[in-house]
Amino acid sequence: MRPVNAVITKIVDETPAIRTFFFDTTFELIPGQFVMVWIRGVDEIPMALSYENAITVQKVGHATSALFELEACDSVGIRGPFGNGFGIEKGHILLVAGGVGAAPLAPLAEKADESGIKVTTLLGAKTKDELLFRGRFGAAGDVRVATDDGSEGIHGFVTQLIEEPDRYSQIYCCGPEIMMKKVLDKVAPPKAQFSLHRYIKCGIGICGACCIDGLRVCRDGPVFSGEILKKSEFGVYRRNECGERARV
Amino acid sequence: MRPVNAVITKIVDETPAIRTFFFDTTFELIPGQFVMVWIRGVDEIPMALSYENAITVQKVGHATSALFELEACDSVGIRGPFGNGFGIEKGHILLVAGGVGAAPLAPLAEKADESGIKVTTLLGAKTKDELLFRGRFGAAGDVRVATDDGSEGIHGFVTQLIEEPDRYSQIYCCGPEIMMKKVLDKVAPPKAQFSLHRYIKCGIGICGACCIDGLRVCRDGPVFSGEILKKSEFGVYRRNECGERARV
Amino acid sequence: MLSLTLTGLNLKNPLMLAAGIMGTTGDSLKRIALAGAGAVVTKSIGTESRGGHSNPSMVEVDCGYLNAMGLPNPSYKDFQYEIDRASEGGVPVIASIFGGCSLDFSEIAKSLDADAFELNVSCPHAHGYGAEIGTDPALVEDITHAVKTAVNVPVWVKLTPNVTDIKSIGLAAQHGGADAVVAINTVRGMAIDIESSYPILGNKFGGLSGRAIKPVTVKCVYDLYEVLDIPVIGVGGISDWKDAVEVIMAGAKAVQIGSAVGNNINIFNDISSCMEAFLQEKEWSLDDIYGMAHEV
Amino acid sequence: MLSLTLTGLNLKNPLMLAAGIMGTTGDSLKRIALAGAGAVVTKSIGTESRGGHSNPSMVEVDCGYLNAMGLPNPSYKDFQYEIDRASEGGVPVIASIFGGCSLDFSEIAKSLDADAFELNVSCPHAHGYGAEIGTDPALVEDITHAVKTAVNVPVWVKLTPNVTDIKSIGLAAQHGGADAVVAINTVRGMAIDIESSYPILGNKFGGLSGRAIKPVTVKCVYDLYEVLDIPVIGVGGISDWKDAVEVIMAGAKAVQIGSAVGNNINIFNDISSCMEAFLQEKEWSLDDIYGMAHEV
Ligand SMILES: Cc1cc2nc3c(=O)[nH]c(=O)nc-3n(C[C@H](O)[C@H](O)[C@H](O)COP(=O)(O)OP(=O)(O)OC[C@H]3O[C@@H](n4cnc5c(N)ncnc54)[C@H](O)[C@@H]3O)c2cc1C
Ligand SMILES: Cc1cc2nc3c(=O)[nH]c(=O)nc-3n(C[C@H](O)[C@H](O)[C@H](O)COP(=O)(O)OP(=O)(O)OC[C@H]3O[C@@H](n4cnc5c(N)ncnc54)[C@H](O)[C@@H]3O)c2cc1C
Ligand SMILES: Cc1cc2nc3c(=O)[nH]c(=O)nc-3n(C[C@H](O)[C@H](O)[C@H](O)COP(=O)(O)O)c2cc1C
Ligand SMILES: Cc1cc2nc3c(=O)[nH]c(=O)nc-3n(C[C@H](O)[C@H](O)[C@H](O)COP(=O)(O)O)c2cc1C
Ligand code: FES
Ligand code: FES
Repeated sequence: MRPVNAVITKIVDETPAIRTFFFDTTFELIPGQFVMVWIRGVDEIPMALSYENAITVQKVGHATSALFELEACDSVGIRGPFGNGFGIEKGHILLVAGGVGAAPLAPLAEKADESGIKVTTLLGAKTKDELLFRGRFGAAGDVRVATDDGSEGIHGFVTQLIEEPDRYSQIYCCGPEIMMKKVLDKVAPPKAQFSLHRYIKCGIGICGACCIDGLRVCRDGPVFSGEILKKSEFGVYRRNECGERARV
Repeated sequence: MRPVNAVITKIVDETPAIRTFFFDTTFELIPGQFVMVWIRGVDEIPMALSYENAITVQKVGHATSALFELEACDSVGIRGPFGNGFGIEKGHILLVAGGVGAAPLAPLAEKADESGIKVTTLLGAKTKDELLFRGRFGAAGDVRVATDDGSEGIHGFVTQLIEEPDRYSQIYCCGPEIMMKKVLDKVAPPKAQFSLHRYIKCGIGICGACCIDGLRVCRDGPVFSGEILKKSEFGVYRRNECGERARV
Repeated sequence: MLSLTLTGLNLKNPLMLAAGIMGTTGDSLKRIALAGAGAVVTKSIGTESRGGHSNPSMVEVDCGYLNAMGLPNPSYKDFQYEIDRASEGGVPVIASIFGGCSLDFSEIAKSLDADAFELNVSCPHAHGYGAEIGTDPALVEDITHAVKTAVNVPVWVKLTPNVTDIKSIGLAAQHGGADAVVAINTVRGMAIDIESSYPILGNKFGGLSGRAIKPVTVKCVYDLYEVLDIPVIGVGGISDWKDAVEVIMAGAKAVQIGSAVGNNINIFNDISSCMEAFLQEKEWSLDDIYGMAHEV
Repeated sequence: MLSLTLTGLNLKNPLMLAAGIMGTTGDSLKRIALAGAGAVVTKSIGTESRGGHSNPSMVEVDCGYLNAMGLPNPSYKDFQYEIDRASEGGVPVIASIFGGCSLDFSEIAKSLDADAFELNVSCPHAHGYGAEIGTDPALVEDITHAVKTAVNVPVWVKLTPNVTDIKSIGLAAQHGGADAVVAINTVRGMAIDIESSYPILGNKFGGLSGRAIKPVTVKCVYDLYEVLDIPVIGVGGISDWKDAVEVIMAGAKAVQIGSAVGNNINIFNDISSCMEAFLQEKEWSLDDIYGMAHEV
């Protein structure tokens, strides 16, 4: 598919550095799937769908900054949704979200809740103001919070909130790779799903830029079972846009 | 579509110069539609489907001669069916067939008969032996015959057999252009359909080689209503493979 | 709102019939004119009548067509009648012509009365004609110059994409005095029947047209627009209004439509009404979108 | 029954992974090897690490894809590790390499240990690399010769179709000592977003791959087979077993598959089992169909 023209209808400031951009276009979405967002003249970058018609973006570099310059009525080009998305399991599920990693987990929480699945969310951020989608997670179930500076919830990492992980039918995790690696070390790998981050170029499973141990994050992922990640470079190496390996 | 490989399963001698080639491939066919038959290494020529899995060929030149060299188990390439085919009308219909022009009319006779339409056929040929599909037309309704040499039926042209054409709900005609032109002169043009012959190259309505007054025989035809042909070059000019006009 | 002036010709819209499609008879050209085309281009006409290559001369492939018609045509001696018939359609009739040398070209052009000439120096599958000439800048310049000298109507030169550098050929046409270039003719291609191993086309290979080649058209038009002062006319793979807009944005002043006419004789009307609606919604004029991709 | 010897390499089947597809990491190459490929070709590797062009670097178009990755790669200094990993897949690993001159090429080739080298003189969208070299027969011969002198393994030269005469480039490679040529790299193309008039690719233009270009591949392979003594490896638009058979009949000793891997990682197994069934039914060997279209 060519990029679809998506007009921004509304922009919501979620935290000081995170904004949600709503579009006039709705996507049929499995939570965890992503789109390629083309900021014309700048770059095209992967973003999880945080709603069926929105992305939630943390400003980190040139493309995200360019996005932050846009206003309602401006438009971007969108390809997707791509990737597999989370596999939803019945029972009582645990979501572990770090920073903007809450973006793909929020629609998952809502969808699970709607299907009668019990949802508990562990939400982490640097500071109170940066807790993302706290209200959405709260509406879908229990939420427990950790902040790096202790401004809300426990003082420390979200991973410290994980207790008795075996109680949960499935654990879903998205956040910085280091944090996800810690989660993986704490839980039973086959019962956990992680949404990965790798440099995405084509987004459609051809170029191989996003490969982790031969698996394509853009196509076979971005969501992988802990079992697969356990014996992989996950948490050890990442690759930059040249394909060079670097320690996480 | 690319040519489909069609294996010849059976060859039937219909008359001294006309053979039917049956294929292992069945086509969904509106009577009057044609296929492009590729005799590999030789040429590709248009042929009406005389059955849903057969063509009936008169040997007239290099490609038809090459076809006559083929035997069961040999194969040809087939593109199609192409063209519009005859529009079937209820009531009592009249078929006027000259020579190998009987090929597209025979399946029409059978289909009409099956649908409870009354069929009368006027069948013409040079001589008795060359009367094509007499049995098929006979099984579908009345047949009246004309031969140039009087060896069967009336002595003369099949057009002479046309009586009270207004009695028929529709008249279908296929044969040499001169003969079809005579039929057109005898009947009410809006009630008559003619299957035309022009040099066919692409067969799919693009090249324009087969045009008669801007209409494409391969795509808009090969069947045209008498009304359209009345004010056309039909019966006056034909075109050769260069596109040169020549008197019929 | 789609009207324009192209090399001095007034067109009601920028959508023309491409050479070699429904272009052998005056009546078929007239039909296309009446069906909404802004202008029509005839089949390429030569000095002598030709039957072309033996069939199969065209076959559908994935996302396009391969053809090797072999320039069948009744020769210019027989063709004024068809042009006159075509003119009854009320839009400019452009005579596409081909030959083996500049003398052939000017002989034909001098003898025919048409609203413009399109020089086919780009057919990829007629030995000694077309693209064998169109890959040589000096020959292209020479032929263009010869025809320009011979006639008083606009002269367009149709280019082949089957060259290392289409810009140099476009520039040669411009130096020769061309009023416009037309890009592109078909892309060299071939198909083989795996049941028999026979190349499908009677001529063995041919030219690829249709959707498959549109990205090649866009690139060639874009490149030519950058280097030429004369207008570029875009052709190759245009199948709907979006394609037409894309090629115009790439730098085509007008476009031609070939293969896509087969499945939709009414394509000229369809595209022009959709293009109008698009321009209206965007509040753009035809002139605004012309070459627009170069401005970003 | 599909096994063959290609420039001295033993392949279990004639189906290879094309350069630049799943070819940046040793593990992804190994995955394709284990999924049935007869050999795998790495991403093209240069002298320095490159991030490539900015995104969008690939977009789907009608019947194919446009890409302008811009040769992202970690450089040869970082790449032996990946090749070694890839070798665990148990099939030959061919290192695709690129550079700006013959020195670059031989520096890289000398430093890497691979089963063969494929010289990318044909990428249409990296300035100063690839096709800008691959359109010049003298440079192609020179580079081929330099690499042949530097290494003891087979050297293949990958050709661009974006030239007036691919045969002359193939012959240059052969003169330079190439053990095989690979045809074709992508076809120059471009796509424009009509909503904004922006060229879609970050690099503005790129290379067309996928189904759209198969007829071009067939023609190039057919032509090269006619003039070369060394084997031709066919690539471009092969998406199913019929395409593979068609390209082999055109004259390819083996084929490579690129774009089609995206939607079907298992394509190598799928094609080889269907090809075997086809050959069995026809009572043909792989060698029988090799170049078969030239015999009719
Ligand atoms: C599947 C997936 C889903 C994502 N979902 C979200 C989300 O919902 N919200 C959000 O804020 N961020 C998300 N990201 C991360 C987001 O893509 C990057 O933050 C963004 O690309 C940074 O672009 P930049 O130009 O602003 O940064 P840059 O200045 O280019 O670089 C900053 C960092 O961003 C990363 N980056 C840059 N380009 C890409 C690229 N093409 N692919 C992957 N990473 C890149 C690199 O790791 C780089 O180190 C997601 C990433 C992936 C892979
Ligand atoms: C729609 C259509 C349906 C037809 N159905 C039948 C049929 O059922 N049975 C049958 O015997 N014949 C049929 N014909 C006629 C048949 O196509 C020609 O007899 C055949 O092409 C002759 O080929 P040849 O090489 O043997 O003759 P040639 O030696 O090439 O020439 C003899 C004559 O055949 C005609 N011819 C040759 N090539 C073509 C071509 N590509 N297209 C049209 N005419 C051509 C020319 O008028 C030529 O004058 C049909 C023609 C058309 C247009
Ligand atoms: C059947 C056919 C015949 C053609 N004949 C000619 C011709 O005579 N002269 C010419 O310049 N181009 C000829 N062309 C090329 C077209 O004019 C056009 O350049 C090409 O088909 C690409 O456009 P399309 O993709 O819209 O078909 C022919 C193309 C086709 C398909
Ligand atoms: C995403 C992508 C990256 C490519 N990278 C390279 C490359 O690094 N080196 C090279 O020689 N060819 C490269 N190619 C070209 C392919 O190897 C192949 O020649 C071309 O895509 C045609 O084959 P296909 O239609 O099967 O994809 C690349 C193609 C694609 C689609
Ligand atoms: S980004 Fe190209 S394969 Fe994933
Ligand atoms: S034969 Fe080409 S249009 Fe009819």
